[in-house]
Amino acid sequence: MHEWALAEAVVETVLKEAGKENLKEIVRVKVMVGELQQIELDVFNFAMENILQQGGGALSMEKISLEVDKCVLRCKVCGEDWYYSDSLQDLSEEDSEAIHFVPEVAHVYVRCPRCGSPDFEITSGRGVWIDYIEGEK
Amino acid sequence: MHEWALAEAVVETVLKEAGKENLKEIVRVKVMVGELQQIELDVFNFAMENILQQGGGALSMEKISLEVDKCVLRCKVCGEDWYYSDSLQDLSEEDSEAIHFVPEVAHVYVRCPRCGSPDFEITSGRGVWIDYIEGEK
Amino acid sequence: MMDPRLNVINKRFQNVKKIIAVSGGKGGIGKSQTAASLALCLAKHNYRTGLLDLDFCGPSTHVILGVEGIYPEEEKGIVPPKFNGISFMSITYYTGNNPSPLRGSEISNAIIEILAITRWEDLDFLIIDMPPGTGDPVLDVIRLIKRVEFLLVTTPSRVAQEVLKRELKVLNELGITVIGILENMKTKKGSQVASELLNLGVPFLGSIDFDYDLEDALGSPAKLLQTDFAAQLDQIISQKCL
Amino acid sequence: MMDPRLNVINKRFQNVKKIIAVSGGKGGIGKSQTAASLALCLAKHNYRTGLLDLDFCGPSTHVILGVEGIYPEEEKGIVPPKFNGISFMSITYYTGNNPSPLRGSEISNAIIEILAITRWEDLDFLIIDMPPGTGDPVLDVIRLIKRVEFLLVTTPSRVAQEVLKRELKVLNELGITVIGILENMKTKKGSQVASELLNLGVPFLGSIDFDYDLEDALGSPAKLLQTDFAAQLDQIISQKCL
Ligand SMILES: Nc1ncnc2c1ncn2[C@@H]1O[C@H](COP(=O)(O)OP(=O)(O)O)[C@@H](O)[C@H]1O
Ligand SMILES: Nc1ncnc2c1ncn2[C@@H]1O[C@H](COP(=O)(O)OP(=O)(O)O)[C@@H](O)[C@H]1O
Ligand SMILES: [Mg+2]
Ligand SMILES: [Mg+2]
Ligand SMILES: [Mg+2]
Ligand SMILES: [Mg+2]
Ligand code: NI
Ligand code: NI
Ligand SMILES: [Zn+2]
Ligand SMILES: [Zn+2]
Repeated sequence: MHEWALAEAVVETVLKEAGKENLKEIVRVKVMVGELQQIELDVFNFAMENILQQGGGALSMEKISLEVDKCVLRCKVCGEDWYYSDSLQDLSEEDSEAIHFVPEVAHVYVRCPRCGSPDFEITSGRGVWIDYIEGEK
Repeated sequence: MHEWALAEAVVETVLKEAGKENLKEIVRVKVMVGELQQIELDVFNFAMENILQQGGGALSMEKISLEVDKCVLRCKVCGEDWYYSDSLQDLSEEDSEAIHFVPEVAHVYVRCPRCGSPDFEITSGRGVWIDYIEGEK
Repeated sequence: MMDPRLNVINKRFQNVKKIIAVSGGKGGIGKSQTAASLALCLAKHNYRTGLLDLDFCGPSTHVILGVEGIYPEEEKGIVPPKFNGISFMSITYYTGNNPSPLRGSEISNAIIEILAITRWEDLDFLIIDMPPGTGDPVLDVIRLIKRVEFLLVTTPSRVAQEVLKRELKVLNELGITVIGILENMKTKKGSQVASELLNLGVPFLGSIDFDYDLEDALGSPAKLLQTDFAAQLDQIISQKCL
Repeated sequence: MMDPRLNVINKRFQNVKKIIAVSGGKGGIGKSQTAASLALCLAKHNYRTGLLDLDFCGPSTHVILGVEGIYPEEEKGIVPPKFNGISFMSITYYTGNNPSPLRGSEISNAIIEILAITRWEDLDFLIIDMPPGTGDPVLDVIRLIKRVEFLLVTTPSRVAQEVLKRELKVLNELGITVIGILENMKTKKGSQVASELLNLGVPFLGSIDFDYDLEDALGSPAKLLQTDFAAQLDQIISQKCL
């Protein structure tokens, strides 16, 4: 369950930013989860809940909404755009697990469906990030 | 006058794109020139004019508008944003000429005014690029 | 758009006493050999030691040590498995022997990911094997790991020394602690490096000779510890670093 | 937002007959020494030769050749000045001996700039000295210079060969022409590389011995041409590449 490490990062960051902005109350937090990493949302939610119970201060689970960001790849050689979900079917479970831990490892296992190049950009859907924090001062 | 090489790139690209899009007429082309490179606009215009005279097809000088894009740098260590124009006064003529040829060389001569790091991003105002091409099919 | 990973990285190192990045600008000067052997020597002296291979394009420490058949455990993150007493972390757990043609920004992203999810246990020393150059990995390690110190390697070659001087200028300018410079692969008497470096204000740690039998020891920690390379390295670090 | 530079790069090489990138994954295996010496040998045989140093983080060919006091001319772009008959281009014209701590995407951008503005005259050979790794420079050279061929260098070391195999996999997969593999710095008899490489389907070009006097020749083209290194290299390329 390495999701815990990322959940911890999210919670720490929200609390730190809320502190910086002098928020008395956190109203809503939007967390984006890139599809590439195939994070299990249940596991991720469970981890955040546990971490918050150990001291989430102004933050609680019902304030947090998670959204999955579809992963799009773009070839730097031929310009092709495609969905990671279309490449996923060609990957072994082992390979997609490696990508789960370090998303950039996609360059090892995924190829451009048009020209076969490993030289592509991850245009969207990489990693876990905080889209916004709404609060009251 | 190395501006010629870049002017040639701009003209070739506009003609190629117009061909791709099957444009009968090119109405307007907007070319952006990053401040970082300190391109001499007169020289650049002169070069484009000469290149177009040698065969610009559907493209002529009055269709092209040049605009300089202000150069902003952002420190990756401390987050500071600043204008390249404020760093420029500390550079020798030799150093800014080097940046004129290869803009990334800025990392050799420019430092973050807040923390002194050479690890900054060029957020805007780098290089020469085509913003848009308007035409009629 | 905030990247939450940046906020946990220093927490991941909170139980690590000393963090040493083995670097030196140029490739092939013995950075990986030094990093791997240093980790072995420290573990032999009963220091709790970790080794992190950050050369994602040309990972080498797993080949030098002969690491095989181990894999990190998932436990609120990733816990590096032990190899010969060393907590060992490398991208090769995830790439196998396949090439990883990553661009710099992606290497940067992968480094941030690994730093954010790896949970090091209590360590006296964490040794980081750096790739050549002063690109993304060096800039990120400086930016993200607040307490990192650099151990620089060079060879007597003029080419290597020119590159070293460039890296040293950056580190000095940024106020990064440089433990000192190690001269590796010496084949002639006397040290050109020592005198060259006097004016640079960085400690010269000592020299290690070119070891013609080193290659035969690769892949075996026991044999590596018996090489002249390891003996010389051990003497230098015992005198100057421990 | 279109990057116009990408459309002129291949035009810049239109008067160049053969483009050879000297690469090999690992650092310190003699890529720069090979690239610089190869350019010298070709020029000696009266081939019109260019040398482009794309190792922006650790540029070395100017040190190896002893290039000093020359600077490109501006003439509808940049025209590389000649050094000992070789059209020589390096980022050091613009950085001096200062460090250039560029991130990968910036290296990529700087490479594109140099490729787009440099006007090579008629050349029989353009030799490109590549940095270690399969990062931005290798990916960009493959992507941007359509006719490039790779000459791969390795040493007998197992560590170097592991990295070489990774690069070779990428090149094969992308259908890039690999002229062959050169084994450098041999200190023992027989070639482990030749047999290792048999199964990889790439020509083995030959071996160059470790040359203990090479260091003294650095900085002087005349002396470099008289080394055993250059003699062995010249024989190999005369037989296999010319
Ligand atoms: N003192 C030495 N004597 C002989 N070989 C050495 C010595 N130091 C390193 N080597 C070998 O040289 C090669 C390059 O060393 P490596 O540590 O991989 O360099 P880097 O990490 O700087 O690229 C490896 O095969 C290594 O075993
Ligand atoms: N066959 C050889 N014998 C002795 N020294 C060599 C040999 N080949 C290269 N060198 C030296 O080894 C060092 C590293 O070589 P270099 O060409 O800079 O490697 P790279 O470009 O692969 O990093 C340089 O000092 C170079 O002069
Ligand atoms: Mg697999
Ligand atoms: Mg100057
Ligand atoms: Mg190494
Ligand atoms: Mg080199
Ligand atoms: Ni997981
Ligand atoms: Ni100019
Ligand atoms: Zn493609
Ligand atoms: Zn700063």
